[in-house]
Amino acid sequence: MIQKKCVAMLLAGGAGKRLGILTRDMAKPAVPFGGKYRIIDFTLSNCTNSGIYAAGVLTQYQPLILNSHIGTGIPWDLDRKNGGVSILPPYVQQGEKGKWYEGTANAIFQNIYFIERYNPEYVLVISGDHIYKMDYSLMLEYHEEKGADATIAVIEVPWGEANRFGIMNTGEDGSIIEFEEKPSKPKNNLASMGVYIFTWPVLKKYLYKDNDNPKSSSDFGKDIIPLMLKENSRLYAYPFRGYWKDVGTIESLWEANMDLLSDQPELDLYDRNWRIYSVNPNRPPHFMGPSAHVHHSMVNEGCMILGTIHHSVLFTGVYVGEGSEIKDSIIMSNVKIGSNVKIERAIIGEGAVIEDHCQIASDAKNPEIILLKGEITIPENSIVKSTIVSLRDLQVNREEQSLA
Amino acid sequence: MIQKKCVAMLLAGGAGKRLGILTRDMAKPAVPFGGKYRIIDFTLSNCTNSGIYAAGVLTQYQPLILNSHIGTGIPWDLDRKNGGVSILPPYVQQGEKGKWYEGTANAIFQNIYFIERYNPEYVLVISGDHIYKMDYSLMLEYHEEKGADATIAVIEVPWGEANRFGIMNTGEDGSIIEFEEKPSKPKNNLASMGVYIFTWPVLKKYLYKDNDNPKSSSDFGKDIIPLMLKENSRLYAYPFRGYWKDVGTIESLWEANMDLLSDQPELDLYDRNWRIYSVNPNRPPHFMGPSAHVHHSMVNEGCMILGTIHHSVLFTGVYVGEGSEIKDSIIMSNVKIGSNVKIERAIIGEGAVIEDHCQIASDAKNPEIILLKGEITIPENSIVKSTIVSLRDLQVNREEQSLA
Amino acid sequence: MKNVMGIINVSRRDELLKDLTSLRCIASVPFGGRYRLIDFVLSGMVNSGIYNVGVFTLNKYRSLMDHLGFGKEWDLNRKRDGLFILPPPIHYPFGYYRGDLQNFFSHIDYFHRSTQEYVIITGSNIVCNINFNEAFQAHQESGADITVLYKEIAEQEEKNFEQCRRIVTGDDGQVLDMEDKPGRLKSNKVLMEMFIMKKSLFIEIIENSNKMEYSNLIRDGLIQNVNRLNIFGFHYAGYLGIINSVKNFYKHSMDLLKREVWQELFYKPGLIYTKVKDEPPTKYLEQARVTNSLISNGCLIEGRVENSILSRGVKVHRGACITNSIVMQRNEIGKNARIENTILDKEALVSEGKELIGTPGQPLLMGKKSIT
Amino acid sequence: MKNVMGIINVSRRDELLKDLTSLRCIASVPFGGRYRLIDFVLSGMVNSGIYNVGVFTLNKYRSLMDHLGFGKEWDLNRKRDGLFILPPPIHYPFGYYRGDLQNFFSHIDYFHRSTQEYVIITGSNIVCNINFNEAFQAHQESGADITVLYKEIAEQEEKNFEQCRRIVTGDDGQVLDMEDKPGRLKSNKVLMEMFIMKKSLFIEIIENSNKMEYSNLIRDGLIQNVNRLNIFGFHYAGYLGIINSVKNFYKHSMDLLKREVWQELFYKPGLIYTKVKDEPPTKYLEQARVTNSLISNGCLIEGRVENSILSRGVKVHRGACITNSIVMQRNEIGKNARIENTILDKEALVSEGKELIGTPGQPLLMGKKSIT
Repeated sequence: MIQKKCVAMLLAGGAGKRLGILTRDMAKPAVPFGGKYRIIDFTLSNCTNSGIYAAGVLTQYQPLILNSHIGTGIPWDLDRKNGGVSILPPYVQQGEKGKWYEGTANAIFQNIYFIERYNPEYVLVISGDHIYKMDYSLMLEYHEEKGADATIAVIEVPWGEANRFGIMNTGEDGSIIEFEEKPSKPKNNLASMGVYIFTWPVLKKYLYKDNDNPKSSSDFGKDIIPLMLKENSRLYAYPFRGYWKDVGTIESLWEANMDLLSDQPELDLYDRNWRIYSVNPNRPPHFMGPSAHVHHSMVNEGCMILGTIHHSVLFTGVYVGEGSEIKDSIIMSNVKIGSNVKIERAIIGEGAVIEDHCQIASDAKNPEIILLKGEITIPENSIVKSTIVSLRDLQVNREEQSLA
Repeated sequence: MIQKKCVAMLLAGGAGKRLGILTRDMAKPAVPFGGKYRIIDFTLSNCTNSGIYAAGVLTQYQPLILNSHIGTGIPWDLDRKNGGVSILPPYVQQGEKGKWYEGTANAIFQNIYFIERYNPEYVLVISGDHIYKMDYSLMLEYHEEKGADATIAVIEVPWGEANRFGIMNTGEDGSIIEFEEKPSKPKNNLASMGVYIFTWPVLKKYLYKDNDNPKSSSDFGKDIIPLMLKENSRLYAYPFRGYWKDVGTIESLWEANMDLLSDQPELDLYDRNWRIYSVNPNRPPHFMGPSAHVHHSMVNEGCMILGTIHHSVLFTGVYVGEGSEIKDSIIMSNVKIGSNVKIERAIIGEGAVIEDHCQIASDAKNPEIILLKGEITIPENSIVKSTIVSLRDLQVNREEQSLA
Repeated sequence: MKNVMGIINVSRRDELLKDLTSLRCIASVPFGGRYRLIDFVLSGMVNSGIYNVGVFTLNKYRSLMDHLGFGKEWDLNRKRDGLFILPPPIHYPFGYYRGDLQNFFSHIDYFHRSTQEYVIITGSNIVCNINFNEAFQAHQESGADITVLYKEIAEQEEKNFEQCRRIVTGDDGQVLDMEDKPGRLKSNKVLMEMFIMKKSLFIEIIENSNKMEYSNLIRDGLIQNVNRLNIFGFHYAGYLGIINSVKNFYKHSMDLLKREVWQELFYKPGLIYTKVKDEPPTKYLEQARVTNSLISNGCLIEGRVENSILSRGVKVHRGACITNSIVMQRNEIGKNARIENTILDKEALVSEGKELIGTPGQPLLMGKKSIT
Repeated sequence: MKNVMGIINVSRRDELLKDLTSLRCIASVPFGGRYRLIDFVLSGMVNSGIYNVGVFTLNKYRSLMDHLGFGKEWDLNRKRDGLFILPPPIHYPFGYYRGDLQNFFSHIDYFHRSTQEYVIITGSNIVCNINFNEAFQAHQESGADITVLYKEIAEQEEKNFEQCRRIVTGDDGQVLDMEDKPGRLKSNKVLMEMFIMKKSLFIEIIENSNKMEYSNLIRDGLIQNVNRLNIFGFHYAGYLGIINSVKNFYKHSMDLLKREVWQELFYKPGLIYTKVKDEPPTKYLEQARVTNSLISNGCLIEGRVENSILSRGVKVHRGACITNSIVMQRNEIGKNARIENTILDKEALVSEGKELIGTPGQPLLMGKKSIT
């Protein structure tokens, strides 16, 4: 194996519990996004666009869709003779019981042997479930310039929200003096993006230390970074400017999709110099019918639109019948929407069928995002006001209506 | 996903304990074989040569080498738009703890959802650690003709050895009347090869039944087949003629390699109509020096041979110095053997270095196969008479010699 | 269909499509927003279970090679069989090219080496979504030496098939007559240039022709043998276009804007595969107004589009208006520009306020990379 | 070397290798058992970190295309940059081909589109294992407009380089003279036909030549500019073969049987990549007797092989004896046949007892698929 200067480790084992049914059959990084992508496409594309061609993807939770999506990394140009992308599930070692990954740092610890094959100087640790475009090679340059043991990418967040993030208090030279997880009285508004570059021998030492501590939760943010700070390692904050979003909840996932729809979005998907790669479905150009009316929206291949689409994201192969109106919504692949349907502020799961004259919109008093399970059929004339996880919910929903 | 008539499920999670250090860092199906291959190449090539283009490989134990070997299945022509090969490690489901595969049947049970994606009529269950060439499509025809629920491939073994196998007692029409695991008084010499074709709905039913039984070890041979027999399912034995070997021990692995070296071996690797595919290293043709003397042997690319090779298998990039003699041995990739070395009845692990004037041969009174760990250096003039797992063993070995 | 190999014969008559084929062969002319003409027959073969396809090319095939690659998108990147692109092996002595049979003959090894018993030979400019299984079954049942596919066309379609050969069949389906140059036969049966026969017969035709210095498969291989061989017709009922003029290229393109044609041609019985590109979904901005159009991925639309086809990565700026037009890949249409009844080849740039106006009967054709 | 693009210029002078190039271009002539000539420079580029390589071909390039594929074996199957095979875009009007600069000119877009600042241009018939980093560094440090690679050869090697151009350099490394046809200069400095320059200069040379109707890179682009431009020489010290005759093809092949040549040429500084095949290891049967030879995979050897090179899948039957010969892919040598000083092209069959005898100075050359 030829030496690689920097190896990327993508944490992709998260169950993404707060995404509810969206992550029932797939890990969070596999959740569809932006009409065509899955969340992990952003970090994988960042790697290849940054010239980092050796990556390990740590999986654990419902990995089948993720595995078949990533394959050998061809879409991201990560199928390499040396390096490329490797999927790293938990495994059994000789004479031992299998160990699941117990925390982010433990996941890396269990794959030290994988990293060592490349004999790298640096390791980039990133989450496979954030949406952003970032040139890691610039961060690596910064890390080298500073002679850091660890560099953590940070982004300015509004002061009012700083208490929701891990906040870095830094010196003038960018060195990290203190790290506070969700501080009630933040001293700073530089939030950690969960993007770390470590000098590998240093990280390795701390991974072993952490592993020897039975009380540790083996998490980078909670254990490794505080321990390094305590022992006076050289930690630096790398300031990032641009779009960055953790799409950990239904609301933030919906928002991040809507963010794409402004005329000049902060996250530009059309930049040919920083492509976001993904698996390409092979479907015909979408068909805009004579009565179609679409604006402020993104529409992918294979759709047939006969109705009105306003401020929405449509994935592959969606059908929207005549007289239907879709607003502020995300419609995933192969959803069939009949005629005269109204949908507002909803996320419709893959392969759902919504028959004619349905209304899917929450009450004004209760503006939650409605989530509709995939592969479900909503019968004609249904009125859906809240999230539908199974056909039984629909029943309940309907009874509530008739009671009302 | 387009329907597939038959899906193959390869059991590749075995730790292969009896292969000792050979399986310390890799699963048994990944163990090198025949100068170029890994064991699993045989079953994967059988699948593609039989026209079965949808396969799942169930991994659990040390899968990294296996995963990177299989990739997306390109060497076996199993990179398909529909189907192809998928690697199936254990995983965590929503709201549950992760479950390791507890037995062969449990491994399939945990991947029912994977099989269902193809909506197959039949499922072929095979072990990824047997060496044989078999056209599964003929067995499938037989299964269909018989209208069987399950068909088990059997091979005639010498009567004297029948007590070491799972023996099928069959009726005249090939139906299985009784199955005896390692019978002390065998009534028949038809041994199960661990190759099963099931009619999928029937298997599914029994997998659920088995899963409901807390006492079951969830093994095909021990639990599923006996239960099916008990409940009068239609089980048939499919007679196979040809070479078949379970390379579960050091001795059988060594034997299977030696079997390749006869002038007309039962297992023909040179048949262009039934290729055994593998990952191809890119190394120059091997170099036979002026003093080389090689016969009854197989030599792979990148070797440089200056000594004498008799009845041995040499993997990629082996160097054999002048005056050295290698006999009845298996030399794995990138082993460097100095001058005037003698090696007999040994398996030398990948990347080992054996310096000049060493002797590696067991005493006549103790004819075990000597196993030498990979990546180890045996210093000049060493005499090795038994298996070397670590440099410490070498020390012990040497002390024994000096004592003797 | 494991026992059938597919042959796609890229015709040399590429002058018919004028500027569209000045830099590419007819097989790689863009069609339907994101496809090339060859995608239709090639996908049909793959969807029928044919896994050995030879594409015989003659010249200007660089873009075709680039498009097909190693056949990955058609699942034809196989170790055995798969996709073979077969250009003339040696340049013909000073332009002396006698016809397709000569080209087949120069690759006769390929036919001998292939293990399949039957061949299906097709042209490369046929727009349809076909599963060959039915025709193949009919071929086997009829006991014909050769089965030719044809389509009966309605009177109003005549204009789209002016340049196509016609055939006459008997009640039993036997082909009684087949014309070499269009015009002789008064028949509504259009020859699709798709033939099924045993490989051994195909090889025989090729080798005989070579001896006799004949050169053209249809003229010398088929028409001359109408009485000697048992040739049957098989009627294809699906949507059909045979692209052999700019006019019918335009007409068949506009057909795609009929909903039922879109649904049939791209989805039934199978999908049409093509080379994929990493384009994001198309984005409709505030001012977008798009009706009755086919829009490929990667477009950014601020203007109006009506009854038109946009290929991948087209930018339509504010106030621009595109009607009844075909706009190929990566065109940029400036503010307030007006495009009507026009075919814009790839990577052209239409400046602000510019007007390009053709007529439905005579669409304007703008060459690749033109700047106006 | 991310900032450098590689250009491999497949020479047209393929008559030099006689039957070896009757069906293939010189770049795809088999060499060293399992390689093709182009593998050496191509691997050198890849091992130097060059990830954009254009291969300019002229004719008989089918086997070359088949060999290179999409560049997977060289890790050049990339989405951006990667491997480009660039045949003449349109057939030249009735065989009128003026030279390589004309071919470069016809693909001038490719150069403009590429993002790299420098080019390395090489021939396709150069056997060496080179890392271009050192030469590139020298180029940047010297401030030269063009750096040409050369090798000083020893007197006993003269015979192997008879057909090669020589150059004269000054003490500072500057190239003072360069010959067009071999013979004029008495110098032991052999021009390797490897040049480094800025892409902008290369484009300038191409475009100027086109205006002036010049046609040949070395003659019209370099030699004519020896006084105008700052051309430096860089000495390459490794093993070198420039294959331009059957005789030196044979000689350089035999060089591989020197242990130190084998070790350097195939391993140092990097590996040489080639298209892989699914061949099993070679098997030596009871009667095998093989010394001082290079044996590729997939051979089955029952006979004697001495001082010879066997390509993949060769069968040597009992009693057969091969000495001082080169036996290419899938040959079968019958019982008791005798092969001496012979080059056997691919897939030939030598029957039982047959003798094929050449001399070391005049090796016998048997064409592809010959049966004797």
